[in-house]
Amino acid sequence: MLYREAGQFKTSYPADQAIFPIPQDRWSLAIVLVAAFAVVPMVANNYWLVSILIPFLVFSLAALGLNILTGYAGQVSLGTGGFMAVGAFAAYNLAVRLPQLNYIVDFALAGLIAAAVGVLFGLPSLRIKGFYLAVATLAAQFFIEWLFTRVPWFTNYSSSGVITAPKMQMFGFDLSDPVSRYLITLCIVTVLTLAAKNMVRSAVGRSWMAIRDMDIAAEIIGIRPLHTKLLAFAVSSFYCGVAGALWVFFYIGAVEPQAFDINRSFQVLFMVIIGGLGSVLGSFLGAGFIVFLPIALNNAAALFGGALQADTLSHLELIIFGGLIIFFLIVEPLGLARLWQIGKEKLRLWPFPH
Amino acid sequence: MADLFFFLEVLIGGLLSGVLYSLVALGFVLIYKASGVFNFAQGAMVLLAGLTFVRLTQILGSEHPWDGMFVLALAITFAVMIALAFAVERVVLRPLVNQAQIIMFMATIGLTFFLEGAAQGVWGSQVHRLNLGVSELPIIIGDVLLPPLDLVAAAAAAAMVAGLAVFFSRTRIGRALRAVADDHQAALSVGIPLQSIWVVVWSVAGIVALFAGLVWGAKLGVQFSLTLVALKALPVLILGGFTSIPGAIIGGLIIGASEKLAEVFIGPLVGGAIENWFPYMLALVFLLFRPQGLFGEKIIKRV
Amino acid sequence: MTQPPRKIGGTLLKVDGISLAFGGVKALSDISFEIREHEILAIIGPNGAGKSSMLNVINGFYHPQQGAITYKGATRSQMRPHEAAAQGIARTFQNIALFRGMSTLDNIMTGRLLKMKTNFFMQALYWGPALKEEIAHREVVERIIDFLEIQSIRKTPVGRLPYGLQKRVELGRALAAEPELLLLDEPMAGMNVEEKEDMCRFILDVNDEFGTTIALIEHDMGVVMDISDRVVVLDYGRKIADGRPDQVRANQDVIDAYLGVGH
Amino acid sequence: MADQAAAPAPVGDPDDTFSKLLRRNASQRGARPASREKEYGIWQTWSWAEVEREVRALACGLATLGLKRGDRVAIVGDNRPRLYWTMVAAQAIGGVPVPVYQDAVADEMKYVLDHAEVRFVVAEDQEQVDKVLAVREFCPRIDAVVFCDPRGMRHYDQSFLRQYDRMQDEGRAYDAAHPGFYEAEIATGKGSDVAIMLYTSGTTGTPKGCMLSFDNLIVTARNAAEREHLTEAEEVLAYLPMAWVGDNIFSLAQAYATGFCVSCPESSATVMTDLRELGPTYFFAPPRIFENVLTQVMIRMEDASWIKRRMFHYFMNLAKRVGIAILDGKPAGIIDRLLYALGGVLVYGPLKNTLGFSRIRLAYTAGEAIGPDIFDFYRSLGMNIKQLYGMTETAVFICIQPDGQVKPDTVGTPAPEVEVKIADNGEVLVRSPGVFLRYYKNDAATAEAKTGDGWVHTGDAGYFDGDGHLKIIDRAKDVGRLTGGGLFAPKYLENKLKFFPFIKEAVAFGHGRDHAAAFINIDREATGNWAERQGLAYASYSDLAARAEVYDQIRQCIEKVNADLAADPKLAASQIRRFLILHKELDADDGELTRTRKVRRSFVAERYAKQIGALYSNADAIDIEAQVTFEDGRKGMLKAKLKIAEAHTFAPTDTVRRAG
Repeated sequence: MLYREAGQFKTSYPADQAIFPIPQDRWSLAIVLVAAFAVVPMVANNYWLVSILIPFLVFSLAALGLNILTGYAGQVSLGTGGFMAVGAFAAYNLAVRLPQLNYIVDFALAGLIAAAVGVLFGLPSLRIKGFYLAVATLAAQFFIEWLFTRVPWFTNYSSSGVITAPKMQMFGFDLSDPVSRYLITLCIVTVLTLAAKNMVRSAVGRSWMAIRDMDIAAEIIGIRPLHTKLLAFAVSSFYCGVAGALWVFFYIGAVEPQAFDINRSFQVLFMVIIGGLGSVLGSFLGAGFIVFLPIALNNAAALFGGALQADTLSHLELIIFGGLIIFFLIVEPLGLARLWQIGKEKLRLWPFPH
Repeated sequence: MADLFFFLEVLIGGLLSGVLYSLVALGFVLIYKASGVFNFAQGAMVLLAGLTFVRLTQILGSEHPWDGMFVLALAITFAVMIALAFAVERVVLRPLVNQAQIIMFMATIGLTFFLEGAAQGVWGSQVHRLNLGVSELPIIIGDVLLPPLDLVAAAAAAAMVAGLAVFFSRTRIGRALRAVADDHQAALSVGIPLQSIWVVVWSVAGIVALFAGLVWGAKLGVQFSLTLVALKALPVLILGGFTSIPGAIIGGLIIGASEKLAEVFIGPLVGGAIENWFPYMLALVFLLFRPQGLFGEKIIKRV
Repeated sequence: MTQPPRKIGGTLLKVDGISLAFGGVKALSDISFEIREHEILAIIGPNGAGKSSMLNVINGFYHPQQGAITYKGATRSQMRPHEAAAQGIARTFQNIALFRGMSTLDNIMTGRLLKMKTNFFMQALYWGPALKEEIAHREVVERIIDFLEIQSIRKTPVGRLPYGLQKRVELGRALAAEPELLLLDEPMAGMNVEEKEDMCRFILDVNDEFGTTIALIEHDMGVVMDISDRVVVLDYGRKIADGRPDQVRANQDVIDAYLGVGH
Repeated sequence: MADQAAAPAPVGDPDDTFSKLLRRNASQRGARPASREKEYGIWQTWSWAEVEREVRALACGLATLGLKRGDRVAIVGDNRPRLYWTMVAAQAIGGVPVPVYQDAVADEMKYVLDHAEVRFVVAEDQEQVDKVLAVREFCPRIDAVVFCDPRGMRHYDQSFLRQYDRMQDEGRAYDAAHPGFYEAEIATGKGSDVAIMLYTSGTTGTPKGCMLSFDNLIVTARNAAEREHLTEAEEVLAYLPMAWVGDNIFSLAQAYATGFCVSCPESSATVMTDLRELGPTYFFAPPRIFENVLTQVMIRMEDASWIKRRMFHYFMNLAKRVGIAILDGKPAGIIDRLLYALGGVLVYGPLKNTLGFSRIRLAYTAGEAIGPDIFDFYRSLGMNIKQLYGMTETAVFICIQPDGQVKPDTVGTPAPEVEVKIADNGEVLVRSPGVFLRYYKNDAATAEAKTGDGWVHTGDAGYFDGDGHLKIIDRAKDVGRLTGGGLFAPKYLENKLKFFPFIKEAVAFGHGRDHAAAFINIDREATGNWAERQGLAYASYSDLAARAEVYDQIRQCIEKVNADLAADPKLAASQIRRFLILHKELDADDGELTRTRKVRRSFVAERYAKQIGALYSNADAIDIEAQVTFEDGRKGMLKAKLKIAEAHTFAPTDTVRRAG
């Protein structure tokens, strides 16, 4: 309905292959970016920034990472929490042990370390597939969690086993206030999202999808399966690792390894599934859904049931959460991104139904 | 000598808990075989069954194990698990039929949350002691101490497996189940509705869960952590194969034994508490050499 | 139109004493034949004769227990499929093996992957050499799309296409690799007459315009006799004939195999 | 610029040929797009400067083939920039392009190539080359055949075959070796030269090669462009046959005169998609295309949810009520305007967008009468679609509906510099700068079509209404007179009747009679559906056709037509008094229709003489016994009683413009 595509023809391949070939979409994205970078910092209060928007961004990044692996390359992973932990602990140790490094460098290195660990645990993917691989990635999850819990070096011998992010400073500025934290997170997420989008629409993305859709045919047309899968593990773990680093530096400030337990892995997997496998946008939609839903449920419950006990409330939340997930999967197994796409198609074809 | 006895004690203890892993893994295998669904809610079902039963005994006023009310509670819980199977088939599986496996898997995670919330919401989240009337005095053979509960559980589990074997080979529905596992189309063509097959496997899985809930509940107390039993069963699955019943049994024993041995003999060297990840690593390393699992057939790639 | 004979050259690929078994089951026993440059070679035979297995051996998907394959003068016994692809062997499949989640364009673009050299970081930037390369390959792929007359489905996800078009896209993906040897596994199976005619035309055009050597498996004898330069006949994993179409048609073993005599 | 143009131009503009216009465009707007073609997935674009280079190389290439001034060059293929350039290139060095319908079968092509004495053929692809090769032995004058697409041409070793690109390369070399050649050739060309030969089939006889000069094309094209305020910013999709005069005017003459860009679709299968992508601002389509699009719209809307359907119909009704007034700048209520604006957001805008019409500033339709409902549908959406009247012999433009004064049943007022007069027999005569030079090798036909002082016989009968708009009523030879002296235009009546969905075919009678009468064929589907909704049971088509309720419906239609006619002083006398509904559909298999579904009037009159007699008697029914051909090919006799009904007629009035 809002689209006016007649006359928006492409005279070159770069224009035809743009991320958003339709100008209306480009404008919408520009509006979203302006809102995120300029309007939000002005109007949002600390609660919104710290408790909603920053975790939303961090989760989006983690979901994006997992989506690259699972949605694009077709390798199911339940080790996301573990890879996030690697990123978080690596960034912490880099910051503590090499304080002269810029934090951006810390995060990049943390991501690379996570990527290396990801590659290591991705090795079995050459021989095993599907749920076997999924369960195998749990090995990474449990092992990493155990390692950071049991080996005190990683927590810099913190007695409680908790790591605490040092005060955030960059180029001599104090960046520990919520707005700065939000903006840095937003910048990093934006840049990495663009990079992810670029990857999935170029050769590397096509080789991932080829492996996902039909690995044998992919191999026969010349794609090296191990190389391609490991690259997916590396990129995915890099994203998850950076997300973990952002988590500890910008979101919580202090974490213990259990913050990245198997439930975290499932949480991110939910985001990817609910948001939509194989969709960059879906990662954000899914993260939004999973981050906002409990908050919404909480607030809704607070409205109705002042009388309810806290644990009854949390059980109710679980029930509703579980029920909603099943409901969503039934309504649209391909996720929110698919719903979005259908809606967009409808708008493009409006007033016709198809 | 003491070392050997200690080793044996650990080994036997591991094998005994391995039997229980096998049981839970069996629940997974049944459902996976018949419907291709990786049922992550198996752990939540154990919790639900355990909690329901223990609370019912309290409400009905069972005074000691195996009195009338105890049996009644058992019967009601049994019925609850079967009702659950019907509900799951109707509400979750049927609308999702023909969806990708990962979607089904996610749905069972949703189901996990739902069941955990429901079980605790209805029955409360306190820890309940469960007495099955088994003596707590260890039985001593030679220098090896054996907890009687484990022995009973192992025996019962063995009986259960035997029962299932009979069920699968001797009953019409059992044979149908095997047919489904081999070939959906074939099963449909001999006129067995897929829906009823799902109800049956989920009921059987529910009963297995009830049994596991009783045994684990008696060991650890009936509480939330029962859901973690599911995580114990997963390495068993990759070791034994998702579709192999003998694989689940043997795999359970291997995992149970090696986990305990590793914890006791390797754990202290590296900081302990390795039983969480050791079975996974074991299974993983095993898979690298034999991707088709313990009992799987060699896969011929087809184009 | 008078067509000058195509220049059929020397041996491009030589299959020498290949035997392949799965467990105890023999799929191929002691098969030898050769594929010559620029020719269209048909491999025919009853169901289960081992035709697909033969192609799978040639492109490195199956590893024969005995025998060797000489391709462009180099003899090898074991090769991974992606290595075969890198050496210029492309193929299509009996059961369509397209990447269902991708569009026609992207599917054919995957055929270019071997030729894409910019590294992954450049691709993440989608800028400079990466963009240039992407566009250069898009141009090649667009010419293939044009060649196969599938412009109207360029951006349609292949899962939504009718069978005949999927086959055509699959051929496009194989062509995108600019192969020297193209293996086609029943390219016309399940097609109606019109689609078969189109596919025949494309196969002949590929052979003619690009000089690509083609080895194909086909059941439709009319098609085989029409388009192939030579025919190899397999039956129960053995080669029973090898020669020009008219020779093969007259061969008694071949007639028996097809009529089911003697088994 | 343009001082090399040494030859004095006979008309005002020094740029009196296409190659001179090209030179002007290349220097004035060199960077602006001139040609586009959807190829390899994107719209490949050439600027005016690039086109000039292409044309120059082509012209020199043609010269290397030995093309001399006056030689004919046949152009065969779909709309492709290269073929348009070839036309201009040939013209630049004095060649005369002869575009041939791309779907012509070999025989038709043979006639044209032979009759036009073509020396060179430029063909799009192998398919067209094969056709040319098939007829070449009958056309010995053909010296060379140039093909654009080398696909499949590898083994064609005939020495007279040239590849387009090679020819261009040779042309470039020739150009380098002969500096000034191209410029001199351009300078030699002048506006009065023959620019093109277009073969028109006419309704009868063999095709005639209509020769048009540069002045014919350029002056006419420019005049129309000025009247319609066309600019260099227009977007045009060239999708109608290049051999048709309209395409030459819209896609070449007007483009070169005003400097706008012409785009060619990827293939005939993708025209609708390409149309949508391109979003032309200036668009021509024959009525049947507009009709098909409307039908598609209605069918697609059928599947929409009821909310959407309700909304759609609500706004379409609103548009019907006020849309045309708003488009024509006439007063409309403020509420209506607001609602119409809302409709623009919800329905009209998106609808036009999905059809590819959202940027259309000016659309024409011509060729035959367009149904008023169809016409109004597009106009009510705010699309400025207008009818025009023209023919090959006048370089298209004779009359155009003026903006703001669009009357569905007229073709508007004469275009600039066009004189129109009505002959005594009612035939429309035209004199304009576009009037053709002559038919090639057919002076008899030329003399028949054109008077010595330049008036062209259009062959159409018509008259001017009170506002000076030309109304075309029929072919002149078909127009008759009632005994009372009133005009009787059967096709006009029949068309008006056929615009009603219930009426499939109509045959009107009245020449030499005292009143008009008609046979009606009901539309099987539309009437059948209506009957079902009315709960009317019927056994067969004949049964349905005989029902009193159906007769009532048809009577209402006829009376609407009569009311309409009453408003027209010239035609008021030809209101239909009596009619009957035929028991069977007129059928090409029975010889009653031509294969293109036109009524064979004389055959019908002969075969149904009894029924016609009854129409002009007092009988209220007639028994018939007719031979019919069944679908399986058997013939059989059908006996029935046909009712004859009377329709109300109206006193002539001038106030009612349109019925309903």
